[in-house]
Amino acid sequence: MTGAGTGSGRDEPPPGAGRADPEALRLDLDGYEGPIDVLLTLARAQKVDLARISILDLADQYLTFIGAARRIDLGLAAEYLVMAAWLVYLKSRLLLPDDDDDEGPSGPELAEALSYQLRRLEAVQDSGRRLMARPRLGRDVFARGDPEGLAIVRTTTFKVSLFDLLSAYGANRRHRVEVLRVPHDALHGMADALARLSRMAGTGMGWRSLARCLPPDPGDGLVFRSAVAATFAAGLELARRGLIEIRQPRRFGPIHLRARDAAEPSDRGP
Amino acid sequence: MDQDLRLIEAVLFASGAAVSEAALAERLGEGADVAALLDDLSAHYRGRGIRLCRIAGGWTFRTAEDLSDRLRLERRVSRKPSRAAVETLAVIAYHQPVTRSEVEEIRGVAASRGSFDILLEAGWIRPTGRRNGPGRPTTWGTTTQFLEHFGLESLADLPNLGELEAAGLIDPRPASAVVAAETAPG
Amino acid sequence: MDQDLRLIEAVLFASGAAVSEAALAERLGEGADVAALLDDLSAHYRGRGIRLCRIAGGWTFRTAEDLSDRLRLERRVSRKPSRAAVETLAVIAYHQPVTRSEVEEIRGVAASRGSFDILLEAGWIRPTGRRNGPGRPTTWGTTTQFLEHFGLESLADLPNLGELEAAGLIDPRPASAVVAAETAPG
Repeated sequence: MTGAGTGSGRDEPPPGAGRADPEALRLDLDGYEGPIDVLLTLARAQKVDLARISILDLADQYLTFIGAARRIDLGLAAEYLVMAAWLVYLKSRLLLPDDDDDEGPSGPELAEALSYQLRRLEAVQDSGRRLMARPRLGRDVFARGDPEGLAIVRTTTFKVSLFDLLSAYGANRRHRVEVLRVPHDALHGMADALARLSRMAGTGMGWRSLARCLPPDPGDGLVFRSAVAATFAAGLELARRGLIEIRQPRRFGPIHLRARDAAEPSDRGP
Repeated sequence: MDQDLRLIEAVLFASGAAVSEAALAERLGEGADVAALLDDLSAHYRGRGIRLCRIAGGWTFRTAEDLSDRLRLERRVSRKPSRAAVETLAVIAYHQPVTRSEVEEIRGVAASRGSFDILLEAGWIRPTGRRNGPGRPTTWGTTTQFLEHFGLESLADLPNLGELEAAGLIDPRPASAVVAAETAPG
Repeated sequence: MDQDLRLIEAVLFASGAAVSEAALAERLGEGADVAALLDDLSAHYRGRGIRLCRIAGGWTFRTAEDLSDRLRLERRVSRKPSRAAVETLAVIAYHQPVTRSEVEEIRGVAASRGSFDILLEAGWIRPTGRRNGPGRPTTWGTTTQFLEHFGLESLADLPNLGELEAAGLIDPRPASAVVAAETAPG
């Protein structure tokens, strides 16, 4: 834990290094990332190697700083107060003789951990600045704007053997049994419905409910539903062709169909 | 090296498209002899791997044409098609000519676009015509390449269902035989 | 000019990314001294507007650093990353693989979601796996794009990394754990 290597972190002054000049504390905490950042800024202002800094002094400075800040802004974020409380505790652990029964870390160990955290954060902040100061691609240096690309001609060979092919087919055949089949011969189709409705339209029928347009033997259950669906779909198709009109006076009410008015013969078929 | 020349070199390098002499002049500022600088730069790259070219009213760097063959790299990639693709191929082989939706129907699975793409890429299937009927869908069959790849002389060489079963490739449950007989082509 | 040198120049020029020495060797064929060729090429571009650089484990051309001001005519207003984002990036770069809560621990600040989002959007960080332990949290590291953006050959090139390591400052464990481990007897 010598601080020999950490000196490099002080090559360049951090941005806003002067902001925590202990004589002229700026009480605005907006610029800080959190209590640790405040501590680090205070520590830097001491211009001593962080490894040799007095944590006790630092704790006092922080408490003064936060005390002053609090007089101005009572809504100070809780984390700053938590840190203040913890530093008071740390001070007591450092100043009072250590209790041997104590399970937790000793006062000096706590102080050392804080010191380590500050040095590590300082290293991080310094590294971040060094990174950002590097010539950056797309900002300071540029790559080829329009790389032609290196053509790689890929010839793909597909690996499948005849055995793979045959077993795939075999597996497929096997699974055929599981496919659900719906017997559809018995259902009413749209072709019949079209023919029927066209005939009815040809006779110039007046408004007639959909129910009375169904085939003579609509059946029941699924078969009956197919008759209704086919007739309705055929009705829509004929309406599209301009042969009939459809109306439904209210939602979910009965649907009526009639032949187009004879006054518009142009709309009729030949 | 002349600073303006360096700048032109960097600008042409970094630009995503050919740069006009006017644009170069604007960058260099008053008094720069753009034409002379371009001549210099062009001379410098003569005979190298890169060349300064005049394209579409502007200037740009391009790799030397005579290197184009050596710039290409051939790679042989071996791929194993997915199970779905293999099954799709099998269905097409046995049921051709067959439409995409018939393949889906036989496989009992809806999505097969990816499989068709792979089989087309492999050169194993081809459109053989159109089916009369709503939408006139394309029908598919296998290619000569397909026969070559699988060492078949003709499609007649494909084992029939009975032979597949005898070879243990079909579960000989009675139901499957019934269904298979029902849906066999022809 | 040597044909192999021309080819290397063209390959590096045409490639959209840095090319490794192994890939160059593959292109040149047996017997080519890639390292010597790269030295030649590098010497040739010294002092020019373009420079041969070693980045992200390979070689590529970049415009010369000192031209940055004159090249930045078209001001692409790139938002300056916040202090929090820069710090988060530094923690991830130097301490990787590192979990989100370790980042927060090192920075001594709770919220860093926004910073992660910005770094992810920039393509500089990526999840690298999971840490064994409660909750198996995701660990984070930097990307090849990160190396490219900051012109680093590899992570070992991170500024000051050696000194920080020697000082024991590269350690994502909580400070108390680091100190306890160091003061522990044995």
